[in-house]
Amino acid sequence: MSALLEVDNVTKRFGGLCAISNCHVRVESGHTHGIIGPNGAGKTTLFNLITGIYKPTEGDIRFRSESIAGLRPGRIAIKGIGRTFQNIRLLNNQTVLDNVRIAYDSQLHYSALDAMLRLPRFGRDEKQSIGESLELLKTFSLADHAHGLAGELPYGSQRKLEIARALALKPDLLLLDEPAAGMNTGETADLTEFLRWVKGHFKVTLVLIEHHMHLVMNLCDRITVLDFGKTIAEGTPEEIRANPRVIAAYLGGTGDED
Amino acid sequence: MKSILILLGSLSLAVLTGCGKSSEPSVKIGLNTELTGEMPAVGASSQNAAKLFVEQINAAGGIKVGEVTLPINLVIGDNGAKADQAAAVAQRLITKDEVVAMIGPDASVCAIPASDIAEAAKCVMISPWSTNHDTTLDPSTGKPKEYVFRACFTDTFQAQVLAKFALNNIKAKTAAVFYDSSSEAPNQQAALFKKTFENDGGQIVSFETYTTGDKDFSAQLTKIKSTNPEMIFLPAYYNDVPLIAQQARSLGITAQFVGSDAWSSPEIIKLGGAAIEGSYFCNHYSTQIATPIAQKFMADYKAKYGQEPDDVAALTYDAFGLLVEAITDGGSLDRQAIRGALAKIPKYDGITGTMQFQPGSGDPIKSAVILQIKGGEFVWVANAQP
Amino acid sequence: MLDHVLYLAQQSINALQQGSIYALIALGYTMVYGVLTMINFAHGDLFMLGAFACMLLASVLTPVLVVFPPLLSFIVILLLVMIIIGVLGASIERVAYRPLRNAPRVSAIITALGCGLLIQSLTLVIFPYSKSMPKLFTNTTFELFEMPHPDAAGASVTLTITALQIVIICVSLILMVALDFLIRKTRYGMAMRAISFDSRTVPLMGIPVDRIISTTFLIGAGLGGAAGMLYGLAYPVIAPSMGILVGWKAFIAAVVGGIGSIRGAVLGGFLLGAVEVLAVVMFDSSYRDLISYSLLLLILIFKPYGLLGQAPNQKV
Amino acid sequence: MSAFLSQIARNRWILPTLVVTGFAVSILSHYQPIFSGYTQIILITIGINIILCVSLNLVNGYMGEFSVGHAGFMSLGAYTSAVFTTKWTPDIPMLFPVAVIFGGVMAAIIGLLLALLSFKTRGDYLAIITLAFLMIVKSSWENISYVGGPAGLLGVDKYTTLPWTFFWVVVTMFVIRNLVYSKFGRAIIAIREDEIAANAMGVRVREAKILAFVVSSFFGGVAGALYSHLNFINPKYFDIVKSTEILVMVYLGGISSLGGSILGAVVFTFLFYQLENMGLGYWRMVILSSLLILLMLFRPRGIMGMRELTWFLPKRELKGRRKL
Repeated sequence: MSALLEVDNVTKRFGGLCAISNCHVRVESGHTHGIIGPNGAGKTTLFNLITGIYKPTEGDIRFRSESIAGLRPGRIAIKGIGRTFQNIRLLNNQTVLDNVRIAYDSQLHYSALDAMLRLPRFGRDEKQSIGESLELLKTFSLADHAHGLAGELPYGSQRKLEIARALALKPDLLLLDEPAAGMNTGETADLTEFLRWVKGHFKVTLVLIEHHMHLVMNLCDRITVLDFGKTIAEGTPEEIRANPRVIAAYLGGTGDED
Repeated sequence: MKSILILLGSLSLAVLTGCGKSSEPSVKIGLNTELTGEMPAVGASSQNAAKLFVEQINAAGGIKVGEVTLPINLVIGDNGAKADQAAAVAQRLITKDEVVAMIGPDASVCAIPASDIAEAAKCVMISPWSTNHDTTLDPSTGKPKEYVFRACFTDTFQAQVLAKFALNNIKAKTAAVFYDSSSEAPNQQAALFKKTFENDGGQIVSFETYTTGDKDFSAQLTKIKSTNPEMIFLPAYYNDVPLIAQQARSLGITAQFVGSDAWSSPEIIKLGGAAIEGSYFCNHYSTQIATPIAQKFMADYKAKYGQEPDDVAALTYDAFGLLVEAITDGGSLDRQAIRGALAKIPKYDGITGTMQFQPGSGDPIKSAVILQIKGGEFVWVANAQP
Repeated sequence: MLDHVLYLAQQSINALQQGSIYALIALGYTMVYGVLTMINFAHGDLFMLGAFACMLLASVLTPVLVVFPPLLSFIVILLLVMIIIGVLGASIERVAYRPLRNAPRVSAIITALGCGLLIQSLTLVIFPYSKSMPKLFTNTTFELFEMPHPDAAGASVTLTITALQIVIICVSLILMVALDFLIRKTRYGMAMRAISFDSRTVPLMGIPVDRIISTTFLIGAGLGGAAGMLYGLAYPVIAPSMGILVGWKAFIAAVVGGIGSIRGAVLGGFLLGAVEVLAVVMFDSSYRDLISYSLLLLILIFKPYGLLGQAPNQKV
Repeated sequence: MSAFLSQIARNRWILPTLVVTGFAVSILSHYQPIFSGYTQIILITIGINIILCVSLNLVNGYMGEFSVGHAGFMSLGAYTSAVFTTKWTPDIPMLFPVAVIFGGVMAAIIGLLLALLSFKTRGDYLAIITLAFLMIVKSSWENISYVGGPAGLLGVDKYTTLPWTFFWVVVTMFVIRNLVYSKFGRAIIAIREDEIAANAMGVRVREAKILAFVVSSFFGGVAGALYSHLNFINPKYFDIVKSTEILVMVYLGGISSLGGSILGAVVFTFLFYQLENMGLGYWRMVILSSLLILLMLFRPRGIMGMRELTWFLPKRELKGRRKL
């Protein structure tokens, strides 16, 4: 079977500096894939490339073996790639419900005319979107805050909501940018369980950037290690643990010497 | 909430002060004029003349309507020299304040929309100063409007006068025209002058425009200079002319300036200075060939406001004169009756000369004058009979 | 042939004069935008006040100033005008804009719009009629060149420049160079550039943001006032409404040059002047606005952030 | 008291009742002299201004862009519809509604072009594009002799009546309200709040922006069409000052609030004429502008803020919503 997501020899330059160079990532469908690496290794840049916020300078990105490099971000999201952000990006002045609904809207097919003239289809779809969004919130036990402002949620719930919002797109691939950021060991353990549950319950493939090695090692089937924008290793947790270049990179040695 | 309170406060205040009209028997006459906006000097003159007239009539007891004599109650509306506001003010005067007739607006851009309102409401309107023929003509039918009159000549006549003067007196064979293309009266005056001047054998060597609000005309003037005309026709309002003239002179243009009645405000002399010295323009009357009536008016006006009345003032005064004569002749405050009497006035001796409405039209038959700006005042040069 | 050269030369002098004034005003817009990313819609009316301030000062100070040579008195008045308008601009910022620093940006813009309207209507209440500007010095016309007109006997083709035009062009050039130096070489300039680069982290670096912003308004408005005065002298019939059109045009100039960039504003100003004159030279003058603004629009389409502006750095 | 008010605010029947009675009265006033001509003109002007405000609010409020070109769209609608009724189908009052729609469509087409241009730039640059557009449109009318050039288009029949205005106000409110509370409305709000997050949520940014622009300019054109069949039009009327006026009304009432737009239009128009009525001359603008400044200082988001009249909220959106 072919990979769900292939980042094929991608390079991204900002003016002079090269954030990502000849990067390879291959995510099998159904896996949980970890992306690790020291700060500034270009992990988030990689996510921005996959989700279309940046366009690769060179190389290609394939989702379900169809090239998505250079598509507009909105389109890529609809193709089934959801994401969360390192620093949470909810619509803080909108209600929790609306945050989910806006994502869910991409499933609704009524036209602008249906909306403006309030044709039956419009009402149907809207009701359905509210219903299903509330359902989603229930499964994330956020339902009782549904009509509060997203910005007023506690930090943990905001993280959850961001994931719920991404899942409202009905994605096959979910990109999580440091989901455990700012959590203590206990919370991280819960998160591990939570992510397992998400993976099982929504049948999504997870790709996560994470610093908590413990979480990554527990959760991930495969791991890619980035350093200075290069893939320096890819493999199972065991292989990665044993990989000298990874250790070198983490101990601050220059990772790309050989 | 605070702001909401502020709003409600000002609103209710507006309402209270807005509607508090006393109603002792009187003849309500509306004045719809340009107090604010592009040409406040015009509005001011108009208002001054109106107030002077009403003061004098009321001092003498009022107007004789049938057997009763009633004072005039002057209702003033400011149209801001804008078309839509002119229409709204006309509506207000005619339908809300229920005036027997409306004087003004002065500028064509306001007079045309206001005239539609007056015509529709069957209420007499006399524009003192609007020379544009669309003011009294219904554009869709081409027939004259029934209830709309004016106290001045039309642009068609003015163009003939100016073209003749240019050819015969100034002896100019070539002329340039430079005007504000986004302003009502100047537009028509420019076009008509071009037509008549060329018909009478002159040659228009350049026809340049600017837009309202421009202050730098050097580009167009340089262009005009390169065509080397003997005279330049400037149908522009009093606050543009001085700038054009000064810039033309500093570009070394020596041609003679000729202007339309849009020039005629004392302001032009204040602002223009040396640059417009010696220029000619067409006007509705001259203080120097004034009849006894005019003499008296000028004296009163000067006494009250400390300045010479310009033609807008004189024309407004005449417009009121015409209206009052119509009211006394008709002996009734009914709008229809006033209209009938006004159209029938055989011959009215006004400040701006004798006038008489052409049969079935609101345009009076009256003469124009050519003035020259000399030593800081308007000097009479010639009369032009229709 | 030669007469055509003279014609074009004359037109370029005209363009230079207009352009220098547009540039001076555009500077005010661009500076404020640089530090606050806010469009100061009151700027056009501060410009207008510059002309009125000059008129009043001249009438007040003439008895004092007759003793000086005209050029000196001109400079004195210019400086006074710049100070007055500058202070006014800064105080408007203090009273009307600063309280809205954390409100949505647009409400600051609308407040600016309101301030502009207020200034304009108050001036109208005081000066309902157009005023004529006093002459600060005799405006002699120099005939640089003269030749007989090729196809009209007796007439002549001339190339003229007035003392006023020379003064205006020189003064504005001097001011622009001075400003450019201020921005690039002084601590204030660095701080200002820092703020416009990243307003969030700068306070952490111990830069007194409020003072820098006030200074920016002071300078920007001062330049606007100077422009107004020069404008008033060049076109000596001044009216309270004169700020609207010129203001908006200068704003366009600033954006075409690349809003936020000082040199861009200057470039944009001169470009606008040139384009307007060129449109008249090449086409019927009634097409002037149509052509010049279509051209500017085209420039913006091909260089979306202006000629010298750079795209804002968007953080993800 | 406030309890009573909130009762009124939550009653679902009041709005429909108001609409129906409004229709009835306006139609009646066409045959019976209920209002003086002056009152009628003011009511119609208020109606036109409401349409202008609500439609501009879509772009400047909900989408959070800053367009200053609304007078331009107004003029497009005004001229095209006027040409339609006076030159192509003279003296057929039946076709007035068609003319209005035609005007709107013409404005919408240009709106589409402008929207496409707007993707080239971001934020305040839109202000410039719309500004340049405004000047270009004005100057174009001045140079097209077919529509009377600078002198303006004369002899347009006065078809705009109170019932028609009311009808179009209701249509505008209905359409834009539905749009705002649909996925498209949520999309443009998301774009305003955080374009990148919106992208990640699968919002089709371009489609949403184009839609907002087109609808906004369409109703701008409709307002223009109503204006041109009430007043004499010349290019000068549709200038930057007119655009500013509309902006003031919108922000006075409150961005992204339909109720606010109505309030803004009513308050501004009413004050504008009332102050003229009081013969205040230039003080009129002094008062209005200081009112605007005060309001912005004390309520930076306008009278209504971002809040909405409960009447305008669809039922489904009301469920469980906290009391406003």
